[in-house]
Amino acid sequence: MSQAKVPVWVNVGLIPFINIVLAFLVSGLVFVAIGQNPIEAAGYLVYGAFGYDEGVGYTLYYATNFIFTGLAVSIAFKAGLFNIGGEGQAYIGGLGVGLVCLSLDHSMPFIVIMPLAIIAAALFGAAWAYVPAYLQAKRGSHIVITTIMFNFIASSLMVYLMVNWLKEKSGMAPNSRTFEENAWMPYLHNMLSPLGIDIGDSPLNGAFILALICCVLVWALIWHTRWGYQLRTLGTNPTAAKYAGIDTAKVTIWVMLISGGLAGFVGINEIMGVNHSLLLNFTAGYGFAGIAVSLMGRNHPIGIVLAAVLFGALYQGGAELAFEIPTITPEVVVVIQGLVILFSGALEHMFKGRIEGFFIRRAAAQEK
Amino acid sequence: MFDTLIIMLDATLRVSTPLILAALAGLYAERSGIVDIGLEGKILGSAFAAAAGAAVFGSAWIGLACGVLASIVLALIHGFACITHRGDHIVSGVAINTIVAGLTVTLGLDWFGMGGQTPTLSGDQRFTEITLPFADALRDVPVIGQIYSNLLSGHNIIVYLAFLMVPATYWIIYKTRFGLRLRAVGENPHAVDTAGISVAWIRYRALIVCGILCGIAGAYLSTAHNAGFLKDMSAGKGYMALAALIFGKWRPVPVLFACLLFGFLDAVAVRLQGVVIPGMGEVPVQLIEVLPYVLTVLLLAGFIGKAVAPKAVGRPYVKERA
Amino acid sequence: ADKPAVVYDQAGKFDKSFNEGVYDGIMKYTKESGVKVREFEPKNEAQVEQGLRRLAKRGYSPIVAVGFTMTSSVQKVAKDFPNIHFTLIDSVVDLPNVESIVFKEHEGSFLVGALAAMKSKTGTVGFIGGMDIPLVRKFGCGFEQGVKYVAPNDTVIQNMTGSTGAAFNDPTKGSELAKSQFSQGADVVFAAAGGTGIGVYQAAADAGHYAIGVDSNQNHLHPGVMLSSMVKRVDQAAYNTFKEAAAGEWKPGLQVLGLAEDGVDWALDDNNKSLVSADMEAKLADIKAKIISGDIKVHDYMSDSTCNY
Amino acid sequence: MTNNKTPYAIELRDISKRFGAVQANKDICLQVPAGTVHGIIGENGAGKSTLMSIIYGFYEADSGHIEVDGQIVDIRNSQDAIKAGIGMVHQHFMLVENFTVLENVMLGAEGGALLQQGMDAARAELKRLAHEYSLDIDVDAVVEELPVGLQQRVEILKALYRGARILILDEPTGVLTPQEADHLFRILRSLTEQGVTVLLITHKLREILASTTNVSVMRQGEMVAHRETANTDKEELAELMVGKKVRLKVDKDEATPAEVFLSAKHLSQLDSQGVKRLKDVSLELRAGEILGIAGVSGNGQSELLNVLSGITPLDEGEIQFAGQTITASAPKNAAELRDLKMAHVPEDRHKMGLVTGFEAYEAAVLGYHNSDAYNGKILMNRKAMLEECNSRMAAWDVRPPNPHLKTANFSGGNQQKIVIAREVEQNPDVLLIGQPTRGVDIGAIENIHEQIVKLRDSGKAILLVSVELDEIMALSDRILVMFDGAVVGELDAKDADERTLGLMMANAYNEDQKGAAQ
Ligand SMILES: Nc1ncnc2c1ncn2[C@@H]1O[C@H](COP(=O)(O)OP(=O)(O)OP(=O)(O)O)[C@@H](O)[C@H]1O
Ligand SMILES: Nc1ncnc2c1ncn2[C@@H]1O[C@H](COP(=O)(O)OP(=O)(O)OP(=O)(O)O)[C@@H](O)[C@H]1O
Ligand SMILES: [Mg+2]
Ligand SMILES: [Mg+2]
Repeated sequence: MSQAKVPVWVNVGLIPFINIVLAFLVSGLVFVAIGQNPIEAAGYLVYGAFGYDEGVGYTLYYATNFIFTGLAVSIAFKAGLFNIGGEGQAYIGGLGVGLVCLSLDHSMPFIVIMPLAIIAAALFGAAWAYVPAYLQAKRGSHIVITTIMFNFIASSLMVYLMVNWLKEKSGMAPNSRTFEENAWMPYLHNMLSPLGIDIGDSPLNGAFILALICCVLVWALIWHTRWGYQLRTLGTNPTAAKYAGIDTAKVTIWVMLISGGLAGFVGINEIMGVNHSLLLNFTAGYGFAGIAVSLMGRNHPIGIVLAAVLFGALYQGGAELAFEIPTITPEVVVVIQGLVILFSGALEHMFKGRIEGFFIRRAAAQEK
Repeated sequence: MFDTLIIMLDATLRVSTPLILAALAGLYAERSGIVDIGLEGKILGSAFAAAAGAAVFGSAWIGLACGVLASIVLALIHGFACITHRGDHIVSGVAINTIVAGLTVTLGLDWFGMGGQTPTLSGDQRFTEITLPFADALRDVPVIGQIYSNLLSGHNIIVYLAFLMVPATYWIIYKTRFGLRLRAVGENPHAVDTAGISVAWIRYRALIVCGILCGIAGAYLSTAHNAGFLKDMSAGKGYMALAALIFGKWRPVPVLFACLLFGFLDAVAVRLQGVVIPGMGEVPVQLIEVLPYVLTVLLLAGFIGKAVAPKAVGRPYVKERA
Repeated sequence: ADKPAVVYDQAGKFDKSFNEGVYDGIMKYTKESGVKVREFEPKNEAQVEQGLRRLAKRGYSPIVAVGFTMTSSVQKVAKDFPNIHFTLIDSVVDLPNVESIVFKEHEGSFLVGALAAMKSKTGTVGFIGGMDIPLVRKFGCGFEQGVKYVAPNDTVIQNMTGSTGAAFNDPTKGSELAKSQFSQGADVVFAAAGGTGIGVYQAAADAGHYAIGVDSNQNHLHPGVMLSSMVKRVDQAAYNTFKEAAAGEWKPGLQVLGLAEDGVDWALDDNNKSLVSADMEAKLADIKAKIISGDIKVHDYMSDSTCNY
Repeated sequence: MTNNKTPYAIELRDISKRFGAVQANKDICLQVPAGTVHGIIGENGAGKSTLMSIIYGFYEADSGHIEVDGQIVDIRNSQDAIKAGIGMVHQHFMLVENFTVLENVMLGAEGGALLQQGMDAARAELKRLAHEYSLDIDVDAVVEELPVGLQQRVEILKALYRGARILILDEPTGVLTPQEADHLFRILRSLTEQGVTVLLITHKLREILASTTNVSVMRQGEMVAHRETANTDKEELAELMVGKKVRLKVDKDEATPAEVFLSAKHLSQLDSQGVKRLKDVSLELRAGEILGIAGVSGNGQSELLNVLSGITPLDEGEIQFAGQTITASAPKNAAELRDLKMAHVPEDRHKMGLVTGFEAYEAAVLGYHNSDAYNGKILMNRKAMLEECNSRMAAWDVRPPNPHLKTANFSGGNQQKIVIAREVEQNPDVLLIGQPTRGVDIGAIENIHEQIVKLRDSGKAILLVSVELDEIMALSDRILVMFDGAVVGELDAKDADERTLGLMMANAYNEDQKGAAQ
């Protein structure tokens, strides 16, 4: 009854909005604390993120990663699972992409490599999610802890592989050789220029389109298939899922495989799209940021796209900001990201009760 | 051989000290029902505050105080989110870790202008090694003397403190009123509430203790083990401590041994680099680095015993019909 | 107009060693000429290229790129901006608008190796490298040759901190490695490990042994402990680049700086004067002269990826 | 009581409490003379527990005040209540299960910062209490290893140890057999003799009549009547509770059992701790009969339902159903059994039967979501789901008839209708039904009971699990009694009475018979 009287827009619009505003207000205080004018800083940030073609390109390039990891976190969340392992899954997904590109770029055309790389990203990412998923489903091991552990294991594994097996012999750093160009995901500015559309040079590439396709697929999967129905049942009421004869172990494992696969697509954007070689640490915290993105996007693909663009803007704008004001480091963006997680995640109930109370009272008053 | 062993164990003590402190910190939090993956952030925040405080005021002790204070503040934020506003413990922990990772560098750059580091500490700005009485005299006595002088003596005060915290924690948890209530609140907060005790207040106190211990751990990193703060210097120790806490099944003494094991593996990893073991070839250090995590996963999977967490851990306490 | 710029690598400009050397050179140039140098510290791979591109677009020239990690980005951006001058330190890009500056680290390391052997009482000295890459092995190999040149029977313990970039910034591990080497009898350690060195020097200070710094002159960090530093004059390289550019004398191509060019050297100043006897100083001067003249041939690890000399 | 100068042990004035949109308590006044047992009755959700929780300081009242012994006391938390001499035994025990009895009793009354000092004192005091009120217990036993009856004793000891003069018991007999309940009431009597005042909440009018001095009735958050127990009867109280005349009897004809639809032989099941929850249970369920399972809650009925419906796999034994043999090595899950026309109305609709976050039309296909009727090739067919939900809502008079309303926002009775409609409309051969009327008001109960009987008359087999003996006796044709995971007795419904069933539920029937024989 109580929910019925609170308009929908309050829960999906007003409350998240207030939370984000609060996060930004506190971020503003951080700027004040380090002696910067927050308004001016915000100006650079917005200009850097949206002020010119190239900036927009960078924003969307970062957003691509956030869409993948945000979707990954949120689909698991829909099934009641907290996947903190996006970082590791993205890392291993990238490994899969790299292996495909390295082994086929001399012999195969792009049209063959691309689908194989996408499949490899999904399979490798999924494989990395499989063990925690299996242990959760069959042995009840807490998936939060196991996925954290698997992040560390992924990072050691990658170092081992890069240093001992995949490193380019002649180079210094543990990077693989650069792929041949037929294993590069085309840049969007290159794809669009034949059509006479000119967007600035940026790392934005075909992976962005893949990300949008993933959004649609995830949306349809969750809300319009029987499998999605089972997943949502499991996520909201595991006992009811058992009652309904849903094989919860199977759903748990599958949803984590999908989650891991989505995270693995970060590898398409980073390895195939931008770096064009396999290297260490390319995930750069995108997996963890996915948690913030999915919280902010209320676990809905549309929300996730919006949140991902916001985070992309923060990253790109933050780089611009650090470029213009050298006494600011781009890490300030990490602070903002953390504050967003705090206010729209951990403190989501802070105002909820009061705001809902307000609308309930108002509705009650109107009834009389 | 014996000498090498002593050296490794000596390093083990140093490396496991922050783990022990952080794992005990986690023990207080989780025994009270609060999941704390924010250990990492608290260690990092304290390491920064301690180094900054020591650099500015010229005293390691003031640094320690700053570190502990910073860590308590972070613990209270966690409490505010999880206890007062019934937020998700994991989300709050992730948030704190993220905020601290960014804030330390941002403030560091603003205050010291050295790329987010603090100035290098020296002299009184650091905790230095203490030589135990007669350590020099006994150095040449075989075995016992060696152990005493080379292994037990010559650590800084925080190392000794960390090891003292283990029996102290045991005593607090099992022999005091606070401990009884702490254990109860992690198992069944309703029972505590109806016994006329404030659930929130016990949990806040547990988090404050957690903050203090993490604060000491962080100060150890930047003002004792090292000489200054570096970006991301906690390097996963908080997560490692969490793993040790699970490995030790939320009990002080087993947790100590888990930390020592992890510390030992770390010490071995440092020294095994490039060492060729006959018949096996060169051991990849990554394999040893990864062992604590693999062991924890195996434990959680029930392959090496069962880890049963406090029953109410991670669940926000709401007064409602059970 | 004179619009110089610099892009540091991800260790940041206050790494107390390599990047900081460049920073010192810039300070010197700015003080002398009054021209401010635009600085940028990227935080991830994508920002390296983005930063270079942005600076180039805004017409900054020359742009100094610090460190081998910039190689591929410089390659790409320099191709797109043929009118902008790039100077790449520590790596080589063969383009008409790129100047590449590399150093003969093995020669400088040879000198400090010889010094370490002279100073050591135990006959055991240590080398602690940062990331395990050929460039760092080059330091270690030169150091070992120097030690053996003075005392053929001395032992050189060599350790690397790790295999990733983090190994250049891990003082905790540095200090653990140093302690381990001390316990194996080493009484002088040479760290070629960037920020990791800080931990090594601290451990030496705590244990009452000697340490040798790297890249910049680090003698001031622990006077009385720092026996010397193997300086790599990146500061000079950066300074010269800006100076030449201002005078219109900037040239593309490869520059290899060794002892002869003052590109590498050992540092002697007030901080370590008391540790180096006149005799040692003379002996080192002699060795240096011999290396320059070619009488002593120092093997370069990177020439064949081995340390067989 | 006769002397109205004596202040009441406890007096409530105008207590109100609201949870969001629900007014749980409204202007409640209550006066309880010292040394009496005061009963409070009311339907589910009437606000009884809320009121008691307010007295005990667990919730804070929005308005109103409380007097103890004529003094206004400000009760903001349980600490204040304990200080005022109030103790409470909750409907769901408030015990730390892995603590010993002693630790549980001491919690909150440790008597010092260190445990050791208090421990010895507590031991002595518990010994005294045990002696005085015949409340014997091993103080070093771990609580989770004690049977429920003893756990309740720990709760009472906890209150007494804190010096409670006013003791609140919230539905204390829900987990007890009638005989255990009698023992409890004897204890209460000896407490009142010592001057303790007891507030007793129960649904069982028999208990009210047997053990209280006065009784108050609550309905929809309000206190609607006070009676002296001596001057009232069951019918009056029931009418007061519901607000209208109630028929306490269901009309039904003689059953005509036909062929066996489902038979179970030697079923056993272990829980995750390895404890045997079902012990060698065998039963046969025939077409056209209602088989009732009686028992104190927690004696294996839930496990039996779960095993029969395929929710938990069985560990031993076999089930014959629809021509299939189900064993541990050849299990069938809930979905497969549904396909074989077995339907299941679970005991707890919130925990199991519904997904409260779903809209009604989605919840209305739970368990049947894979059926072709609701699915296209890839996507689900929303239109079909909505149409079916609309027509069912009309047929079963679900209010409001809005398929898009969140399930959580229907009242308990309407939620139950959604669940029962879903299961019955699939036209099953066997219907397993647990606690069909729990939390449902009397009006809706009648309707549900009629539907169950109708289904029986159409030749279906029904297995009914209920902890309400009245319900079991009213509906069943045959009754099985469960105790500690085993079937301990079978009765024809005609031969069943409360005493016999009660003894069987305590597994004391045989001894009692022997005793009678001697
Ligand atoms: N914590 C709470 N939050 C919101 N509503 C509540 C809460 N506790 C109780 N209610 C509501 O208050 C009303 C009264 O509930 P209460 O538990 O007092 O009833 P009761 O008479 O004890 O019922 P029962 O016989 O089922 O125990 C119900 O509508 C219930 O749903
Ligand atoms: N804990 C709770 N929190 C919020 N709302 C609740 C809670 N418990 C019950 N409600 C709401 O209170 C309302 C009344 O619930 P309740 O089960 O008491 O209904 P009822 O009046 O007994 O109806 P019916 O006669 O159909 O059983 C429902 O709309 C329900 O959603
Ligand atoms: Mg109740
Ligand atoms: Mg009801």
